[in-house]
Amino acid sequence: MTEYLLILVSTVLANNFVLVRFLGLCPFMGVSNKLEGAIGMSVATLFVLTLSSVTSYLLSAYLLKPLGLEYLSTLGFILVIATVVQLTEMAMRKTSPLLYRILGIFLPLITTNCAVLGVALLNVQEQHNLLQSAFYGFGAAAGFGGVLVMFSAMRERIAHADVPVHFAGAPIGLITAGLMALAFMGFTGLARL
Amino acid sequence: MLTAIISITVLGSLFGLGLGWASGKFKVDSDPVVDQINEILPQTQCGQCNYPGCRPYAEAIAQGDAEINQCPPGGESGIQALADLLGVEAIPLNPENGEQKPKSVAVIDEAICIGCTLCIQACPVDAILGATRQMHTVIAAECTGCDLCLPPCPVDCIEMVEVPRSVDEWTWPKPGNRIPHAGIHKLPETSG
Amino acid sequence: MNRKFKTAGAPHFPPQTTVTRVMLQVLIALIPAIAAHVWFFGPGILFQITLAVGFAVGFEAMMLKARHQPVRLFLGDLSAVLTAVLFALCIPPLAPWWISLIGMLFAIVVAKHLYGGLGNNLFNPAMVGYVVVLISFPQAMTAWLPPVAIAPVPLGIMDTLAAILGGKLPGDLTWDAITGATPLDLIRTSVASGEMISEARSSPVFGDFGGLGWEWIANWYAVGGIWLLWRRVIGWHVPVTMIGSVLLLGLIAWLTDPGSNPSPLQHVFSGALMIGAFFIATDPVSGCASTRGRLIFGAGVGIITLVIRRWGGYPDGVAFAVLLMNMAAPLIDRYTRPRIFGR
Amino acid sequence: MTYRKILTDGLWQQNTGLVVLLGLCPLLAVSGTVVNAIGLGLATTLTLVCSNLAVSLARRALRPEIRIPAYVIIIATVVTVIQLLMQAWFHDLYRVLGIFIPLIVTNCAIIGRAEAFASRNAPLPSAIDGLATGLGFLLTLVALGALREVVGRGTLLSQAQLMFGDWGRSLEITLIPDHPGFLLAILPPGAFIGLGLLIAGRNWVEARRNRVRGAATAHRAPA
Amino acid sequence: MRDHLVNEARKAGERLHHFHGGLRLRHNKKISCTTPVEKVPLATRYFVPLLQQTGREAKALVSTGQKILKGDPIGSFAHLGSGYVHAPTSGIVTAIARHPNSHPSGEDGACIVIKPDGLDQWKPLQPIENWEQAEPGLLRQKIQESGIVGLGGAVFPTAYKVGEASLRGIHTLILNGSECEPYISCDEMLMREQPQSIILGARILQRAIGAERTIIAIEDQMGAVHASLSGAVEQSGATEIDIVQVTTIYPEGGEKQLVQVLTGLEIPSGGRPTDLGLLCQNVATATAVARAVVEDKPLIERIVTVTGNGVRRPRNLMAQLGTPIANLVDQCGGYTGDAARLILGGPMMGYALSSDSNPVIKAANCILVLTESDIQPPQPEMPCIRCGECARVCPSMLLPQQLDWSIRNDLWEEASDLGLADCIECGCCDFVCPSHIPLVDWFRFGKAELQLLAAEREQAEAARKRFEAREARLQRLELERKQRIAEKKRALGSANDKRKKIAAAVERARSGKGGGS
Amino acid sequence: MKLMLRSAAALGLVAIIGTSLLTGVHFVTAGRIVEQEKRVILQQLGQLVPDRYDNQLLDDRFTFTNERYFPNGQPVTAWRARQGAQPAALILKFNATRGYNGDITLLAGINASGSLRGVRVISHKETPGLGDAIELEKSDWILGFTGRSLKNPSSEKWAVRREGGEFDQFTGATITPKAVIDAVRMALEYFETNREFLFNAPADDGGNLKS
Ligand SMILES: Cc1cc2nc3c(=O)[nH]c(=O)nc-3n(C[C@H](O)[C@H](O)[C@H](O)COP(=O)(O)O)c2cc1C
Ligand SMILES: Cc1cc2nc3c(=O)[nH]c(=O)nc-3n(C[C@H](O)[C@H](O)[C@H](O)COP(=O)(O)O)c2cc1C
Ligand SMILES: Cc1cc2nc3c(=O)[nH]c(=O)nc-3n(C[C@H](O)[C@H](O)[C@H](O)COP(=O)(O)O)c2cc1C
Ligand SMILES: Cc1cc2nc3c(=O)[nH]c(=O)nc-3n(C[C@H](O)[C@H](O)[C@H](O)CO)c2cc1C
Ligand code: SF4
Ligand code: SF4
Ligand code: SF4
Ligand code: SF4
Ligand code: FES
Repeated sequence: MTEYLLILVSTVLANNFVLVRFLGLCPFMGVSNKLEGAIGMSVATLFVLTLSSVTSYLLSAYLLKPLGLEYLSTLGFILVIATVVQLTEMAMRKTSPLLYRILGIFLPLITTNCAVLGVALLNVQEQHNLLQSAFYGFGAAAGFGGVLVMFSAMRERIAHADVPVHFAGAPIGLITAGLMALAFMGFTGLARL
Repeated sequence: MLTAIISITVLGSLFGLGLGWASGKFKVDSDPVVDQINEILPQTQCGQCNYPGCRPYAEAIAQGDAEINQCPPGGESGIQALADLLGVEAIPLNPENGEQKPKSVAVIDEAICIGCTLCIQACPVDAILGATRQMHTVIAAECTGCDLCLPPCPVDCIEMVEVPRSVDEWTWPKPGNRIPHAGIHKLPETSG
Repeated sequence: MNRKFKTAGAPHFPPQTTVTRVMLQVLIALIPAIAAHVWFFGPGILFQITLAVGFAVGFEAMMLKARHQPVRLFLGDLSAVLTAVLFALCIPPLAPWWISLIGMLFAIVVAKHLYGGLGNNLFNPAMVGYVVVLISFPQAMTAWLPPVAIAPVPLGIMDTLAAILGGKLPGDLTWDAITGATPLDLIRTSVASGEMISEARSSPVFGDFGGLGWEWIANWYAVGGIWLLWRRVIGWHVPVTMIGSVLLLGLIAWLTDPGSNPSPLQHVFSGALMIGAFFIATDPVSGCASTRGRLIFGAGVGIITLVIRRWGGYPDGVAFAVLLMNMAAPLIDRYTRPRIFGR
Repeated sequence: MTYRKILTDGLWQQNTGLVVLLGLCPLLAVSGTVVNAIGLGLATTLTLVCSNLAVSLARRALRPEIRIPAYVIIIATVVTVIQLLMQAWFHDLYRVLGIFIPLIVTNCAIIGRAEAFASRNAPLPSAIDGLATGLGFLLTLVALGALREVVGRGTLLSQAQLMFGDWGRSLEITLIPDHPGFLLAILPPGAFIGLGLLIAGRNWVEARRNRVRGAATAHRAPA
Repeated sequence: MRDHLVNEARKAGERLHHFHGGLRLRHNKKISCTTPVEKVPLATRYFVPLLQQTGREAKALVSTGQKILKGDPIGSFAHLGSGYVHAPTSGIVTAIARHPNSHPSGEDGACIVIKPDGLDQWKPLQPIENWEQAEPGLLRQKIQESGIVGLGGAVFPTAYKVGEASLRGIHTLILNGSECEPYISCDEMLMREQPQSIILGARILQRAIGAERTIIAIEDQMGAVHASLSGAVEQSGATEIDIVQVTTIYPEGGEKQLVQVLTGLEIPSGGRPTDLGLLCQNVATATAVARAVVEDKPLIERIVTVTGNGVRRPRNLMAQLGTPIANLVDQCGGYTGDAARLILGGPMMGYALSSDSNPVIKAANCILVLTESDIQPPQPEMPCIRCGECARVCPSMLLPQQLDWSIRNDLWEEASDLGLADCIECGCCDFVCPSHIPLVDWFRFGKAELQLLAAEREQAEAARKRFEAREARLQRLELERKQRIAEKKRALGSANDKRKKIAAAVERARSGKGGGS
Repeated sequence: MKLMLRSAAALGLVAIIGTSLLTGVHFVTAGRIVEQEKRVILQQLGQLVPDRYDNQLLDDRFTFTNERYFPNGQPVTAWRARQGAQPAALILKFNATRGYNGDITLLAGINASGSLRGVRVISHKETPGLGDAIELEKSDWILGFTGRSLKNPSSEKWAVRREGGEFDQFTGATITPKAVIDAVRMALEYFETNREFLFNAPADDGGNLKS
């Protein structure tokens, strides 16, 4: 039990995927202008990431490893991820077209959200089992989503602040992310095993 | 060697199969976004966007055929609202479509009007009353100020008049901007 | 006969208070604690305040000029001075001068003016400055003097100045010789090395309910804070929920495992909790605006502080907790709007 | 679309790191030192050229619903090849860059170029676009790496041996001797803030260029 | 739901409740309460503005040169159940011209200028005899004809309010005597000096709306008032009138706050007291009603508090509408040397006038003259430091600071979500703001803008409907035209067929004939 | 249906081409990669054993636990270098558990004589700029163990200077060095008492450098 708690604490706080591990930054910067969009993206990522973490674990444990095909991991994982994302995209387009519009180009880009492939690769590297992989994927996405949502709420305020002109937009966004990372330094050492 | 190729190939094919199935299964039929876009458009129905009315323009935007900056009556705020809805960057109004003008209504000079009914046919919102060979009038409250009735009139008796504001429609003005923004020490006082 | 008058918007009253007055009152409220600081730890803090205020005002003036804002008006609001004083109160009294320089650079330039200056910053400037120097220069930032009462070699004024400006210690003293761990540090260390809290408690740096000296400074912070409460400069929500959550959770932890958890009073009267509760987490600009938001904000700061103290890599977590809650503040504000009358 | 435009787009106007803001993860994660930056930048550039080329060649065969998976397979193949080669011949550098080599696959910039450019253009322009984009990315990486290394450690090109073998040690330049080490620059917050400053710097340069250009045209107008 | 609330509201006055926020302000009322209300002597000219109530300007009913009697209707409103403006005295209409009209815009408005003949002669008066037996409808009609509007500040036509209220089932009439703004004392003086007419007005209103009882709310600092009012109640023998003293906190005189203090209930956002079975009227409005019904005297005068450090001898005056404000100030000994600002209304909600040639209007409860030192030192506006003071004092429980932010940034949907429309413009937030942000100015602007946007949206919606209807019609016409053409063609075709058939038959017949032959 | 098959076929084709290419490259590079990985490990371990040994160091390893000397149930890996049949040296991989921010993973090379060949830090979470001076990259402190043994210095001198020992502490940080010193001493003591076992236990598969 503590083990799973630690995985969550580690992925969400101490080793937050976005702010500490630098994974998933493109959607982090790209979909954070509006709170609604950020929430939608977080939910989508939560779903995709957990699912793909588990499926890629299965792929790795039951196909690639037994056959000695570890060198195909990247390819295999990305295939799994692309498919999961594509299915999610189609389902969302059908069920919530507006959300689909807001998330715009970013849904297909979940495929290329490093966090997703990163989770799959890290699962292998850290020798997680099935449940650990699920928790790891979920925690990574929760950390990503939580930070994304907070960030977008902050950006809505920044958008109308009197920011020096050359800093408006992406620069102040990145500096804000930097200060968030600074705050997250406080969690270092939290998930010591 | 062979196992590698076979396994990944089988995997790829399976995924392809699944995707093909899903793309048929989740086909999108209608686009409620059109309605939402249409709701933002000002409904002036003036055609300046190069579409024959607001709804067609809305459809074009939803299709991705038109930019969001082609509606002059909607102005910057309209573009901003569209950008917010669609999650894209706001862009300045395309000058080719015209520029935003203050709201005005058409007034027919009833002395000159010959009752040709041409303007009635042009009005997209049925704001002109009249019958053949009788004097026509514009229902000011219903006129959207689209200008479409001006060209057909054979005697040029229609004029666009800005809607004036009278004292009893007076509303509180926008306060002066914050001093730091203006860069001068000025108090929010107006001398009487 | 008809007389003309100048017009202006309602209400027609002279200003009740000003930003400058608000900041000034906060500064006044800090005076007792500063005096206590000097009493217990020597005059270092006064130099640090001077340095930090100097740098802060310099950066503030520079940025105001660069942003084409009225320099006099905004320098006069004293917010930069307050930021500097709070920053100075967080760093070790003998920290070298460039600590203030870099801290104020990040506090005033990055955390404040890049966001649009007074009122627009999302993060608490003083805490940004502090955390930047803390993680960048941990060595200088952990060189705390023990209270004068138990210091092996008390430093004079000139020695202090030489240490801050030149990094030189008198005679053949080494830093290791004159600095020591803070109470929280000891607690943290004893937890890390699996000792009992009681063993750490035997160190002379512990006082009756907090750290020796530290507990009194904390008391004076509380006195200043209560004065601010009374003057209505700050609201009760943040201090009460922040201290309350620390007391409550600290009590639970202490009762379940007194061996590895310090008493809740120890938590409250050591480290930055008091200054945090009354002066830092109450920063209106970077905190929550709504009442419920402030309750959550205060509790959040308290809980995160405790978590970092107990399980984290830093002995104290107030600064991080404040920054973390600053991050969450806009979101909290979004979802804790008060119910509008009649809705 | 002239080649010149492709080049300026990739290097400056549409620079992935500074303008389009794609591929941020490796940009921030691997820019602790200049050498890491160069290593990853080169690997990324190579991937971009190969994947653009491949996608462009295959562009007519791919139906919309499998387009993205297909790109991804192509890119993953290219990246794995590069990864294997690096593992075999630049093992030390590979170990430093770690997970970010396989993660080139998900560098959004690569699939972005595949989708936006290569899928609509002939092989040669696509390859050049890949090269320009990659070099733009490399430059940003190196700039950020240099910024962080100088501010954080006071050196440039430290650990060059990882890439160039032992003679690389002599490449290290110490710009600020006795630098106390400004850890912020090396730690995660420094990466974000550094990139923010770089983009602000680019905005400033761009604004100045526009002003100069604007002044020039304004000067001409009355005549 | 409403029934439940209405039943709850029946307990009004049993127990006092609190409302959120508000301010304890220095009262400053005493200075104008030391002398009894004085009548203002006839002026040389009266300027009666045609815009004196919520809605549009009235249409003049008189023309230049016309002779009029005191109480003659001289302007009629077309909006909000119509209403009138009446002549303040007898005389001649010398002009209908634009003149400063004491409007917050500071702009001139149409005024009827009357030169008094000095006789002050009433029009023929036809009071309602025996109002206790009169039809409620008749009472309401009288109120309307007498041009009575809310004298508590909003100048909303009382007839309209009363008419609406009578339809909705009102159990309690609340008379608002809790004059909460500093300086103003006209209602207090009225309650001291004419308690009988207030009680009378209350009973008439009660009958006009069918209410069961009346609560008169006064501030707890008005000691003398309570005595005089209860004396009058006793005198009248009415049993269903209660006097309730409420705590003096600005703005407890606001309708929503008063209802909350009395009942503990909140008037629903966008709603009115009628939603709780209550009707709220100002005490002066009640006297005006009494005068209108039992004396047939329309609303042509009101008590005006002339006060402030800028006036030599502050006091309350009974002034005819249309009297130039300068006359009132003169009667109070004129300005002191450092008079600096002339305000119509109280210091919190009143608006500054640019000149004292402005006339007294129905809304003029107070003429406040402040000195330099009252309004000094002026401070520059600073950025909001999010101190939250404004939210703490806002009686509508809004977040003024966020409202201000969304208005400045044109985030109208956000502003509307934040309850901009619920702001009562009380000025509390503005008063406490350490950054001196003119919050109320922004909210007034924002509210107008929001209404404008809503109107625009409504218009757009209507235009869309008409456009779509027209499209559908054109399509139908087009379709019909096509059908007609098709039918014609078919008709033509079948006609051809027929002809062929006939021809064939003829042919056959012929050949048959031939065959037969 | 047709749609499905077409998608499947196209994706399959792309996959075939990709995999074939990859597999080809894999076969070309596989050998070299294994070699490289070995080289890296050997480079690490090689610093800690004498140059002369003749067994396959990398394969002659086994994993064990011992709560008394290596607390928290950590698995300890031992690599053995032998010259002929004679034990030459031993490398232990273990954690110092009392670091400031958690475990510090150490490699210690111990000569058959019981003296330290050297100590290296593989991974740690100590505060950057404070506790991280135990890395060889940051300072030479860790080299101070070379040549030490249980008798050199005597066991009460196995402590930081501030506490009367022979080893330096870092300015502002004593926890980290203390943790390392204590853990290394415990490892030496374990070596002293279990020498037989360490060299005679059968090799197994467990443990590698990374985890
Ligand atoms: C049916 C009815 C409709 C009303 N409509 C309005 C209105 O549109 N605007 C308004 O200001 N007051 C209106 N009132 C009057 C309000 O009840 C209230 O008295 C008025 O808003 C003044 O209140 P205040 O001074 O507290 O703002 C209406 C009253 C009734 C009975
Ligand atoms: C902030 C505020 C303060 C008010 N203060 C008073 C007051 O002191 N006395 C009063 O009669 N009406 C006051 N009003 C007006 C009341 O809300 C309400 O409109 C009035 O009592 C209705 O009666 P009327 O229509 O007869 O004016 C105030 C309104 C507001 C918004
Ligand atoms: C933020 C922070 C991080 C620290 N990190 C370490 C560390 O990684 N290793 C360490 O030995 N001491 C670290 N310390 C210092 C210890 O808490 C403790 O003060 C020190 O080890 C005692 O040594 P001293 O007696 O030399 O001051 C840190 C202190 C602080 C405030
Ligand atoms: C009660 C109170 C607490 C404050 N606390 C801080 C603080 O912790 N840090 C800081 O930089 N400024 C503080 N300020 C000053 C000011 O709000 C701050 O500089 C702004 O964040 C600058 O925009 C405080 C001000 C007040 C009134
Ligand atoms: S340009 Fe005219 S027709 Fe087109 S959307 Fe705008 S208002 Fe409608
Ligand atoms: S009357 Fe003329 S201007 Fe008005 S809507 Fe009709 S066509 Fe347009
Ligand atoms: S003016 Fe409006 S926002 Fe301000 S306190 Fe009054 S009701 Fe609240
Ligand atoms: S009172 Fe003024 S400064 Fe304070 S939060 Fe409100 S608007 Fe901002
Ligand atoms: S590079 Fe784009 S998400 Fe990581």
